[in-house]
Amino acid sequence: MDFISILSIFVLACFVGYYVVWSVTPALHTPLMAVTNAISSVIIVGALVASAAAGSPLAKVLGLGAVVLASVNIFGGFAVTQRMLAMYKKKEKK
Amino acid sequence: MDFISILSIFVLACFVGYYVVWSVTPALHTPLMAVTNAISSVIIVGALVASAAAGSPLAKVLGLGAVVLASVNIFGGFAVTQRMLAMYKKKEKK
Amino acid sequence: MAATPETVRKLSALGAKLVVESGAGKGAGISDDDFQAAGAAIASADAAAGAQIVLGVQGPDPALLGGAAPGAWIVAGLDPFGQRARVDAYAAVGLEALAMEFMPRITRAQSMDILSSQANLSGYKAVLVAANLYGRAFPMMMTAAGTVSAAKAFIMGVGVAGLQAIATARRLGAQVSATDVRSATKEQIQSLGAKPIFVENVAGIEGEGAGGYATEMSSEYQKAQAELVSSHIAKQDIVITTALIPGRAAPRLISDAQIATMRPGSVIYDLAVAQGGNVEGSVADQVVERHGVKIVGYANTPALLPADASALFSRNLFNFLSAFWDKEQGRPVLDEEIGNAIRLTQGGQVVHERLKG
Amino acid sequence: MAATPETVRKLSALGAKLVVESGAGKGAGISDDDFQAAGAAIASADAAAGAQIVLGVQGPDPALLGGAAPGAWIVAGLDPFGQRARVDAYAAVGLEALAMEFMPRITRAQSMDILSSQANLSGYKAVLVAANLYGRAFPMMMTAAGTVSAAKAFIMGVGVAGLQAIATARRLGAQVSATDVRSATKEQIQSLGAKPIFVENVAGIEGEGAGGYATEMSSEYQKAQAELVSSHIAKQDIVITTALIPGRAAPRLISDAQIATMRPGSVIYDLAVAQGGNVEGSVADQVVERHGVKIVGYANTPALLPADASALFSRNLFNFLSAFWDKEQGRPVLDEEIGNAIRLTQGGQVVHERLKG
Amino acid sequence: MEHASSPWVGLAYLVAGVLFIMALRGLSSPGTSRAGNRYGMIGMTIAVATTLVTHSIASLPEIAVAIAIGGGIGFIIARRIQMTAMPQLVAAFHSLVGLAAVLVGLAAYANPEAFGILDAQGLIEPQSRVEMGLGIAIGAITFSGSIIAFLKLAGKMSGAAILLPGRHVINLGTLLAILGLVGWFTQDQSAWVIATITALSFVIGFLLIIPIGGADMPVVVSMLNSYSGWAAAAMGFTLHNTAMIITGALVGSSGAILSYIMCKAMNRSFLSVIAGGFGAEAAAGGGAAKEQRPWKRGSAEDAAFLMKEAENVIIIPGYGMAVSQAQHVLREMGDVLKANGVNVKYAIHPVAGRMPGHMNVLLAEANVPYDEVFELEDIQGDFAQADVAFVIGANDVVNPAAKTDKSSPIYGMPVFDVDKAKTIFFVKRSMGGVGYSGVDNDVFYMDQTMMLLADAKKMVEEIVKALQH
Amino acid sequence: MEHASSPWVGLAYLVAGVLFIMALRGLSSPGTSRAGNRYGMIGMTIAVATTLVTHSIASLPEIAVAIAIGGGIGFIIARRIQMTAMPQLVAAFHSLVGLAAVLVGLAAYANPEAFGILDAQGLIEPQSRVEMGLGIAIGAITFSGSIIAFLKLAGKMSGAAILLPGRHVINLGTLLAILGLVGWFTQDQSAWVIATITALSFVIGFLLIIPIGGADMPVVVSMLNSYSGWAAAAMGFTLHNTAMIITGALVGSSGAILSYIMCKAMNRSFLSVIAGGFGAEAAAGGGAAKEQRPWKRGSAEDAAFLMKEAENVIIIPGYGMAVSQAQHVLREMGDVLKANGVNVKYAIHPVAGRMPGHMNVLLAEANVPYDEVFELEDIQGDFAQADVAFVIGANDVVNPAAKTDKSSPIYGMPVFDVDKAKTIFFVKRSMGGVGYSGVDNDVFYMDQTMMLLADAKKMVEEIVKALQH
Ligand SMILES: NC(=O)c1ccc[n+]([C@@H]2O[C@H](COP(=O)([O-])OP(=O)(O)OC[C@H]3O[C@@H](n4cnc5c(N)ncnc54)[C@H](OP(=O)(O)O)[C@@H]3O)[C@@H](O)[C@H]2O)c1
Ligand SMILES: NC(=O)c1ccc[n+]([C@@H]2O[C@H](COP(=O)([O-])OP(=O)(O)OC[C@H]3O[C@@H](n4cnc5c(N)ncnc54)[C@H](OP(=O)(O)O)[C@@H]3O)[C@@H](O)[C@H]2O)c1
Ligand SMILES: NC(=O)c1ccc[n+]([C@@H]2O[C@H](COP(=O)([O-])OP(=O)(O)OC[C@H]3O[C@@H](n4cnc5c(N)ncnc54)[C@H](O)[C@@H]3O)[C@@H](O)[C@H]2O)c1
Ligand SMILES: NC(=O)c1ccc[n+]([C@@H]2O[C@H](COP(=O)([O-])OP(=O)(O)OC[C@H]3O[C@@H](n4cnc5c(N)ncnc54)[C@H](O)[C@@H]3O)[C@@H](O)[C@H]2O)c1
Repeated sequence: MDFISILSIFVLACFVGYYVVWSVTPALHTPLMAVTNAISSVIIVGALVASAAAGSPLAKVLGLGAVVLASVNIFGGFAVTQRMLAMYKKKEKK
Repeated sequence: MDFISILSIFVLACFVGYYVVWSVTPALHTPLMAVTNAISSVIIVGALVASAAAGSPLAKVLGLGAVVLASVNIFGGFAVTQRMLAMYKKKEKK
Repeated sequence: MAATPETVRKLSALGAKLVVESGAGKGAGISDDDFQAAGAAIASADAAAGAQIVLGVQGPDPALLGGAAPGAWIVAGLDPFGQRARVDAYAAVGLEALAMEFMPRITRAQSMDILSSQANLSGYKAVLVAANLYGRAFPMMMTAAGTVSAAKAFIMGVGVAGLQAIATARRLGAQVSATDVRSATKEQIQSLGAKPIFVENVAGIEGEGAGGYATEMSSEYQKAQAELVSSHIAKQDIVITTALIPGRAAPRLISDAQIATMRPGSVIYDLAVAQGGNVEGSVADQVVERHGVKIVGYANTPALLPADASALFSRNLFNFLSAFWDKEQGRPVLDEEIGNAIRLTQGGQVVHERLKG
Repeated sequence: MAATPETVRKLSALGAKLVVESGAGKGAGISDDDFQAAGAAIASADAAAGAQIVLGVQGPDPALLGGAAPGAWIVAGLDPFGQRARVDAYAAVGLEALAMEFMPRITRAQSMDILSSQANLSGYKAVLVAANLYGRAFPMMMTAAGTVSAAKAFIMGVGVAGLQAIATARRLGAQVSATDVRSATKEQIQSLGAKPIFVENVAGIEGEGAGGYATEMSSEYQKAQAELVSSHIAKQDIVITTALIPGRAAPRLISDAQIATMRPGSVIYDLAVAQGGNVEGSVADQVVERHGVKIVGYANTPALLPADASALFSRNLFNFLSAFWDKEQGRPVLDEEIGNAIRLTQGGQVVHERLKG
Repeated sequence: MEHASSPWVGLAYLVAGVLFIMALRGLSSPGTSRAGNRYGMIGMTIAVATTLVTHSIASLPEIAVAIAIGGGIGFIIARRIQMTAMPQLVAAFHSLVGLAAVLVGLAAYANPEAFGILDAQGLIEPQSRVEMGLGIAIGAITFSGSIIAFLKLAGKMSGAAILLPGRHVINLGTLLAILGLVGWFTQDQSAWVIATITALSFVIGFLLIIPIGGADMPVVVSMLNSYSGWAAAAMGFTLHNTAMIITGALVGSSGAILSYIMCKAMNRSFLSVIAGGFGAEAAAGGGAAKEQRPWKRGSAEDAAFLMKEAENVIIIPGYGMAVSQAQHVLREMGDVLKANGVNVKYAIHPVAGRMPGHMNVLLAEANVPYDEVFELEDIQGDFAQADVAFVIGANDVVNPAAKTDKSSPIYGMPVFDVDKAKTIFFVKRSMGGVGYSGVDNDVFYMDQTMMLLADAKKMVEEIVKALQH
Repeated sequence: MEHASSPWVGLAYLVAGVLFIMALRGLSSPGTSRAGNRYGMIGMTIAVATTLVTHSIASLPEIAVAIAIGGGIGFIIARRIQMTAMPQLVAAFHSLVGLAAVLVGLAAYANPEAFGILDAQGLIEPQSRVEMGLGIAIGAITFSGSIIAFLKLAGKMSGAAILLPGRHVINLGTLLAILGLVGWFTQDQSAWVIATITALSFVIGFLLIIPIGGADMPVVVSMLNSYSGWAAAAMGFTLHNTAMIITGALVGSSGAILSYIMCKAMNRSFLSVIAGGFGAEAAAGGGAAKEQRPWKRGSAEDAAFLMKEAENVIIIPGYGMAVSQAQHVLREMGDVLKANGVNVKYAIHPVAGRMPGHMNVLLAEANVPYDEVFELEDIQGDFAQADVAFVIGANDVVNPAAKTDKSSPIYGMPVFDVDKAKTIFFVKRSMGGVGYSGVDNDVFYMDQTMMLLADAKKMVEEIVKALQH
């Protein structure tokens, strides 16, 4: 993967991020933050790579630590979002 | 450039396209179409490659033909858009 | 007032010469001087001598018209059914009597339609008079001393007068409902934000009816209507009745028994009193009280708004004369459609269809 | 009416025994039977014998009160400045006279404030009466027979009555402007959608003033006001004046010369006529005509809406009695703030500050 | 290709792509639209310049001439064309993009080396063959479809939907054949395959658009626009060119969304329109009145946009406003317009509504100031200066038949000269509904009239919403 | 990394990225929000599974344990936490992402081979060093910044803005030092460089957030959210991982935009908030009343959202509604709510406004039906069932001091029990303004109260606009 492709992907994703959020209802700000928080734990991918690799035990420990932290986030983030969203469920009449 | 990068770019650009247009004012539909038309003439890049390359005279002729067609579009498209947009100019007071 | 300084000026501009009876403008706050300033001459009542067109609110006494030119026009609200003798007298002296209330309800004649212009004012004034006689306030007021609830007003007959009555009562804050026999009025009532009360199971008059007028209803309908009204009227504070059937006596809409069910202090205004009244017991030009309910019956309600009534009436006459004005002859010439509709007498004869039959 | 069947019932519930003068409810559409049904006894006018509290609209004739218990309360609108002699008479026979119009303008006393409740009705009624006397329609109407332009109404003095007058005139479709000396009213006028007309260069009363009342203005202000009014009033069709200064004669706001500039047929309603009038030439309880302008001067305008006036007045009295009702003693006991404000006489003496001075 | 060049080239193409995104973004609102157009031009310049710089410029003169010819033609057409001919011009331009895509595809087939898509065996890479085949097919469909759209819009071909018998079978068969051939192409790169693909695609483009009625043409043009984007994207895959991929995807998806939005605004089913040949009855136009006289339907957004940009707007209320009790929201619309610097007046006809002064009561209730309300004589002269006449629930009072048609029941009544206004918006519930007098109204069918068919209150609410965007 | 694996891996990461996009998209409107959350979970599962599958699974047990521990903790916290503690929880979570990014960066430094970022000389590629350095720095800032935000939100640290003297110089210096070290790192990959970068970044995160006041914390949290995204993106560059890049960029940009939107809604300058330490006086909170009692500011969108979802809404108009002549648009708001199935009532206090019946005149003018208008005694009992009490321009008539405070000038007046409603919206122009009686109102500071500070008419117009979205 050359740098330009990566950069292109990065730039386009920024545009998407911009548009996706632009019209969000204020009442959803907090759930939205919780979800983006959970999603940004995709850094766990890096952590997994580090923990899986042989070679440097230091890297492994660091990686495992990161896995724990990221997991807290992933599970916590999605679960908490679900709880918050459940509040908006009550009125299905529309 | 591997296929996945290209695909990623493609997919993300589709998202951007979707969002960009979603909130357009109906009165701008026609100018918007004219501009996208002009922009899609970016195919001229392919035409230029074909015309510039030595090797196949057939390809060259085809390429040059494509260059002509695309140029009509590029110049025509942007110019016509400008004309249409000029109509909306008059009231700058806001 | 059949002319105001404004229409005098406009008529003079057409080329007419005008003479105004002295003191005619008093009720509407117009002095003789104003008329003179507008270009009219002032004369005493018998000054019709030599006139080619005599304008009036009501038909003038034929005795005063001795001097008018033969074939001269009398243009006024002539009440042909009520004042038949007078019409005959006009015919006898060879005058051409034109009854403005027979103006057909066609689009181009709208600006000459005295019934509309006067009915409009009646509707407004009826509500004002009723509000003034009513011992409470119309609008809802929630105050520190307690709540005054909104008056309930019911308008019966939703022609021009009824619609204006609805509008005025709503303006004053009353809760307004209304009824009519013509189904087209349902939407019109709603268009003024009021509530239509209609007989549901018996057919009324679909659409606008012939020329926009109502006819007499079947007895079945009348019964259904009476029932509906009975249940509704007991809760009303103000009732304005405007129902008319052209050429006939006004339909009886409210009986004495129904009045007895109303709350003492309520007010009924019978705008149809001159045509026999919609309300049992209403008396022309009097406020009578029955079962504690005041029943108002002014025969000429628009006259309670003299200035506007004159302005609009005279404008109707002017619109009429100017629409048919023939420059060359220096006088108006009628066309067939409208001429036949309003002309009562001509060449010494009563010529109108409805008067001959 | 100082009591209605409704308040009679409520007072009885508090534990009071009530006697009502026979025929008292007639004007407001209430019969003696209604009172009896609500739990009151009916008696003739001199039945105050033994009463501990006498309720009235105005102060009753002291002669009729002979039988009242010593120290009994007289609760009514007593007009202490106008009827000083009567107050002294109450003191003489040892009654405790409570003037409801002296109720302080504090929040918790709002529901007992007869001035507010009656002024509110006056404002409404004044506009209705004026509209009825006016020879034209209030609202703008663009019709086939021509346009009736909207009446221009000007409200002078924007207290409770003035505000309600603004609201009512606007409802009827008039173009409304208003003026006052208190700057806080500017926003209040706008809050009803009307146009404020204010003296710009001379300071008026900033804010709400002491207790919400106005005081007499400087002569400089008066001059500026007169000029402003002169230029404005000539264009008005309807003028309602409500300006009062507590304890003083009403300020003179409109001079005869100004009236002469108005269009004939215009109407002025002077709500301050009982306090001397805001309008030169206004006469209590008469409609006079000056320069073709009708000037209305009913001294007791709320009485023209007898049913509501009674309902609100009696509710004020009830709110007053019940707020201070002492269960144990079976009678009301006043606190200092309100007691001192309204008590005129006690123990044979005139005790009120403003009457002693 | 790119593999040979510096990262700066890739960056340049990326920048071009981003500029195109910004171009479309700009075009989505009037205020930024001109800037958007400029971004587009810059992007295109960068893309072209980068390509020229990175390729042997031996052929520069020919290329320059080709660009000059094409550019000249395009420029002149753009200058000369009448504003009313815009839709067909856009369709015509689309056909060119389609054709250009076909030519580029064929050129790539003829000279795969130049495009860097040869594999070790000197054959075209299979993946590139698919891309090439799809690119050519989409390009050809765009071309022939746009030609039909152009002819229909320009009135050179009947706007009516032309429904061939058995078209569903034919269309489906042709499409499957094209896809099959593209598949075959990966195995066999003979010229006949690509030639057949091209030919069949021209045919299917034609077949797909023919059955669509004139009223739906704007949607079709937008859809073809989208196709031309996909064609460009396919070529971009072949060339591994970021600018082409981004742009192609952008144009492709935005075109598709735009057609969707347009369908929604016109109350048409998106599927039935794009399926064209497949959708059956959908083709019956929404633009033809029951009288078969043509009229234009507007949307709340159109009305909002044009009134916001106007200097003078005259509102003509009638009985329909009263029926739907639209007075309050109408006043609000007036307020918003005034806040935007528009001069708003209400024109009240003496017999508007069903009682004398009907409109006055309602407008007063809604607090419309008296000085914005004018009677007929006072405002008649203003229509010539009005940018917009907004007729809401009135009908007879603006009917020119009253002036011209002696046989009309309303002959002789004075009426508002709304036809003097630059644009007329006419709010009523349906084309079928008539006024009190029951006669048809020529104003519906005027060039400058847009019908806003809905309940008056709902429509004005929509307009207010659109105005506040 | 990827170079070694099949294209399916890349595709899987792309799919994960797209799912994340759809997750955020879903979260932008209530109707689709739950689906959005689910997309996010699926995307994350795909990303994790793909990574595990493509890497030697020798360490699987350890990893499984690590995930189980982390997941368990996260899950339990999420279940147990109180709804009111959400903001600080989100901040705490952010700090974890930041720390994880730091750890991953350090791991990559420790074992570059595993990350495939070694060049021919066995050194870390310079480009990767920059990415790594930036990733660690951003991660560290996110970590320490979020810790501060957490402490402030949880009330464990004064919410007041803490302004160090000379902080501008210190902050700027530290930031420059970090950037310089990242540059240096490309030349010298010694451990001290990366260690110093990490340490300094922790410090600057701390310094940047400390000076920001409690009222601005939500914006800060969103901004930190954005940072965590950029950190993930930086790591994605290092790993050439599409999922990480897309997600990082997505989170980064959406977080930034979100903070911007929040600032706008709060009428705060975006720059002064994010510049935090640099912005000077901006730190004076908008959330602290002049009385220094805390209150919450709501937006039109909040009001629209909550009222649309409500069963019962009671509107309490007062003098302010009259002043701004908001009656027409208020009625419209009621209409829209009713169309959404909400039960709307108007509560009229006997002395609301400035004259008896003031509210009645205005509501009647706006055509509010009489049967929706209730006097005090009739509606007092309904507040307990009301989801929303919408106080518009009223003040004294809802002031609980009238019931409790004998010294208050309004003591003894009956007032509406708005405090019994689940949520109170209070429309007035400023916190400073008082009612007729000139006294402060405890309702402003209640937990369930949101102040809507604006002219009543404007605010209701905004709400109507928001309701119609
Ligand atoms: N003013 C008077 O005193 C008076 C008295 C009697 C008769 N008239 C007559 O009434 C007519 C008045 O003319 P006008 O222009 O006011 O009205 P009109 O000619 O009667 O037309 C009313 C229009 O409103 C539309 N409409 C009805 N309900 C609607 C709704 N809810 N939303 C949107 N549009 C609606 C109707 O079309 P759709 O059905 O398609 O919606 C129709 O086009 C004149 O012919 C006049 O002679 C007047
Ligand atoms: N009804 C009567 O007869 C009568 C007569 C005289 C006195 N009073 C007294 O008046 C008071 C009535 O209470 P109330 O609750 O109706 O009103 P209020 O207590 O006077 O409060 C008015 C509120 O409206 C706000 N406001 C003013 N203009 C505004 C605008 N344009 N947009 C938004 N908000 C605005 C003010 O705050 P901001 O300035 O911050 O915007 C204030 O909070 C009572 O104290 C009563 O005793 C009543
Ligand atoms: N097109 C025009 O030029 C024009 C001009 C003016 C009026 N009009 C129309 O003419 C129609 C009649 O108006 P008008 O005011 O002269 O009518 P009117 O004075 O003759 O009658 C008043 C109303 O009473 C109603 N009525 C009769 N009998 C009734 C009964 N038993 N119960 C209840 N209601 C009863 C009638 O239907 C009518 O609506 C209206 O629809 C009006 O809009 C048309
Ligand atoms: N808080 C309460 O409990 C309460 C209750 C009722 C009324 N009020 C307030 O009290 C105030 C007075 O009300 P009111 O109706 O009893 O007043 P009022 O009857 O004493 O006077 C009527 C109006 O005339 C005005 N005025 C006096 N001199 C004037 C002049 N020269 N020119 C023009 N205007 C002049 C006064 O300012 C006042 O507005 C009002 O502001 C009202 O809102 C308060």
